Amino acid sequence: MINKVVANADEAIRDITDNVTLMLGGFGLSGIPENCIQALLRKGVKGLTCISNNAGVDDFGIGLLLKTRQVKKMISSYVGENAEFERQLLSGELEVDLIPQGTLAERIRAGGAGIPAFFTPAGYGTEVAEGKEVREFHGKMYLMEHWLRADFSLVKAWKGDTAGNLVFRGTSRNFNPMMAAAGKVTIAEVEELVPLGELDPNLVHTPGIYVQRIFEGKNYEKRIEQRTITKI
Amino acid sequence: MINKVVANADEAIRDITDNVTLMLGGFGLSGIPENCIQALLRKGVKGLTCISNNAGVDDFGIGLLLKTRQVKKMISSYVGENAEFERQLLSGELEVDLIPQGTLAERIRAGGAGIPAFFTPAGYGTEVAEGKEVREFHGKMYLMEHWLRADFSLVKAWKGDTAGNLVFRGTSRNFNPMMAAAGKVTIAEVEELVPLGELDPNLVHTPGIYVQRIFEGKNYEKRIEQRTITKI
Amino acid sequence: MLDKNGIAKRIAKEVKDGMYINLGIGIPTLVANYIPDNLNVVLQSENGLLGIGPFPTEDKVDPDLINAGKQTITMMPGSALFSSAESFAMIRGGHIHLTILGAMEVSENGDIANWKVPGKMVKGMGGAMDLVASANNIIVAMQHCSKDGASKLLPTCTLPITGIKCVKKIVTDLAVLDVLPQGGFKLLERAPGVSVEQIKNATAGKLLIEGEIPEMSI
Amino acid sequence: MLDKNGIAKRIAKEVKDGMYINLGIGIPTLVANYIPDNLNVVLQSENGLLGIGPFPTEDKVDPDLINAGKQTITMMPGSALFSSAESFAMIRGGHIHLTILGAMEVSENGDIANWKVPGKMVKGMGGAMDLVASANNIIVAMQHCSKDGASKLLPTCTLPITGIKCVKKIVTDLAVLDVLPQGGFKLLERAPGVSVEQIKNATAGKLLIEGEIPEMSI
Repeated sequence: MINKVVANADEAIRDITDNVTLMLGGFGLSGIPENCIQALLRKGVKGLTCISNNAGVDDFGIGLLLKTRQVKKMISSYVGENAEFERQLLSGELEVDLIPQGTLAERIRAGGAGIPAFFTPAGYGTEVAEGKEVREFHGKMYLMEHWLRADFSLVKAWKGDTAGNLVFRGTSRNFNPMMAAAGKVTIAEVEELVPLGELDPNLVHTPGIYVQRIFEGKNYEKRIEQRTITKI
Repeated sequence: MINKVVANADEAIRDITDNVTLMLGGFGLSGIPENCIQALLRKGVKGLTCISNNAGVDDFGIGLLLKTRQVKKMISSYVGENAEFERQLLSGELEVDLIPQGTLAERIRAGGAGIPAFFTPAGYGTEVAEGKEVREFHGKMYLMEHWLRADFSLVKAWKGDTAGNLVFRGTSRNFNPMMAAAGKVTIAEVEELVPLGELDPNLVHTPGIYVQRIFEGKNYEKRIEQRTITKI
Repeated sequence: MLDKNGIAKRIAKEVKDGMYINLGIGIPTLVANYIPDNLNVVLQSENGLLGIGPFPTEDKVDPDLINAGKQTITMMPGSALFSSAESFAMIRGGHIHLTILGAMEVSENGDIANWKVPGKMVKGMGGAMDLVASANNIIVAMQHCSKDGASKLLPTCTLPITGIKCVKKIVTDLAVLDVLPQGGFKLLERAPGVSVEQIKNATAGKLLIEGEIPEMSI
Repeated sequence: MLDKNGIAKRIAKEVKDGMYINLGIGIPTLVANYIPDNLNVVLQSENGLLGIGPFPTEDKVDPDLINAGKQTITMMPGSALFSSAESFAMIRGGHIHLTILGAMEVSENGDIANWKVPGKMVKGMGGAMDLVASANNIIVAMQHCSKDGASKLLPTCTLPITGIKCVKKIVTDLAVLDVLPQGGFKLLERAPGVSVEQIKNATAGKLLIEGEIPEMSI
């Protein structure tokens, strides 16, 4: 097997330059590549186009990169959990493409799977349909949507092995597997890096073929947005 | 959770009638719904359209249903490991649609995922492209292909729970997960039926939502087509 | 008149044994509290879970286990986890039996508007457009009128729409109504203490009233 | 002249460290035997496995573990299993670095025919059309001529084709040739004991010969 281990986040993102397109895994703050985001802050690359379901909060996740004005454009389904985002958007400093969540997930999946376009009913008859090809199949109307691909995909997994095979945990899987496949270079950070042969091949979520670099991340904060509990 | 357990294959296929479209999981003879095929033989339903990557061998798998003339049409990527198949095809008793394997897999996946059509490069410039819409994306030519759905999907898993969650084993997974999602009624036969809560939710391959009926199969033969061994 | 919990309680009566259900944020989330124990239903969270359980006790809080509203949750025995692509394959493929969501406006032909208000910060549609375009059965939970008293049941939506011709039923603080395939709100039930006249006055779109309208039992 | 194992040995020299490779049935399968141990490569089986290992010993035979040729196999440490849809997503998405397959004919513009002979029973294309339409780098392993002596390197294919303009390199019993982007077979190497003249006579399509053609070392 191919050993894809790099030392840390800084080494993993060494060739990410200004103005590239990134995919960042996660839903809300769950399953986000915390270490890679910190490394991007340290590197200070600018003009980033970020494809990510959400844009973090003011002081965590992609919100950190917004604060430092490293992001030129967000491609997301739901944003604005943070005030700085809103300010930059209204002032025209930040571009935003809003895409229905299922369409976003499928466009990324299509990018990894070599499917340049497909049809979905989401958004038909709404402003999302503007400028898009509309087509009827079996009596229902659909929009044609195109694949999304990225220069780099930054994903976060629970466990990974040296060949890049990944296993996610709970609902932190979300967008990570499709993004892993849709990046020209995919960087995986994992909570636990395990030796070859330790992951059951039958239980791997993302096969190593999609991952070019992997490292064990540090100091995961895993912040919770809405701590909701049952009192007993 | 919803209890979807039925007693056996005969009960599971009780409402399969003549002339329906079936999907049958498996690649070669690996991961085929052995018990359901036996039940279809007993029930004697005819005029079946069978979507399955292969057509079994003379005396096993779908080959058994060919022998009894229960199959009207095969939709597959590779057939003809059996002589009776060839005889029926040449005599015009059997219709066959041959589809590139990746296109077959993706058309079934699209059926389950509510994507009526998508573009793939497979078959462009060949006779497979005849009558199909051709389109250029990013300088490469693609064919438009449509979803496949079935009245009933018959899938085989290793383990399953009473809610229909499935785990496959080895390369017997193959077409089974997509077919589970693409059937109006999906019947899963499993080697081991386990109580609710026994499967790790993180390791389920096919979520129970796709499965309408499940039963523990009997007497699995799991025949091997090409026993190839390393002599030591 | 019903309060939010009353609306949720009434909607819970639409739930049938064996259903897979997606609940939106707000009143729809409350529906879970009123589904009878003898019904076996499975709740989907579109960020990748079938089988949402109750909110966790303090010691069971897990940042890797949240719902689509980003709240910490638990899983029921027999749950399954999956990616967002698989989740929306499920939704788009018509595998969810019932979708319950809030709305700002519904039109008499079943259009729904619930994602954007011109002039206000746009946060995005999340999964709403996929849900409304794909669901076989959509019930809307909302107030009959906005805070300034304007009807939210309209001839046509004034806000940017989320999806067209998709809402099948509406449960408000005042009434239960079907949206007819040929267009129009058909009044089915009155909320306790609410008159047909009140509902008429609160409904701007075409309202169909046939025979005696029973008071709902919740 | 090379025998089948010779062709496989020569092709193995095209394999580079870190490659993910799909090997077709026949001579391509033999290539696995000649990949140097110091190279880390991963073999894909399109029925759902990355990391094909050697054939099993008698006691390790598992009917749930087969390759695309339906042969029993084993897995390497670090393997991953997946569905056929995921497998072809991998192939179609361009994630496989090298595809090696057999052919009945190759044309001078890189078309390949390897799935159907008119008049003979058609067994189907299996995954071949997906592989040739998607691969970045396709090497064909075949005999230079058919059993009746007809060249298999042609101006245009006479058999129904599997894919167009896709073959990059050909290794035969007689020679190694590149298929040029602008069309034509460029002779790179001669098999041991084979003359350029022999290759010329055995090649019906446009053959480009520049300078001295070295004998291959295998």
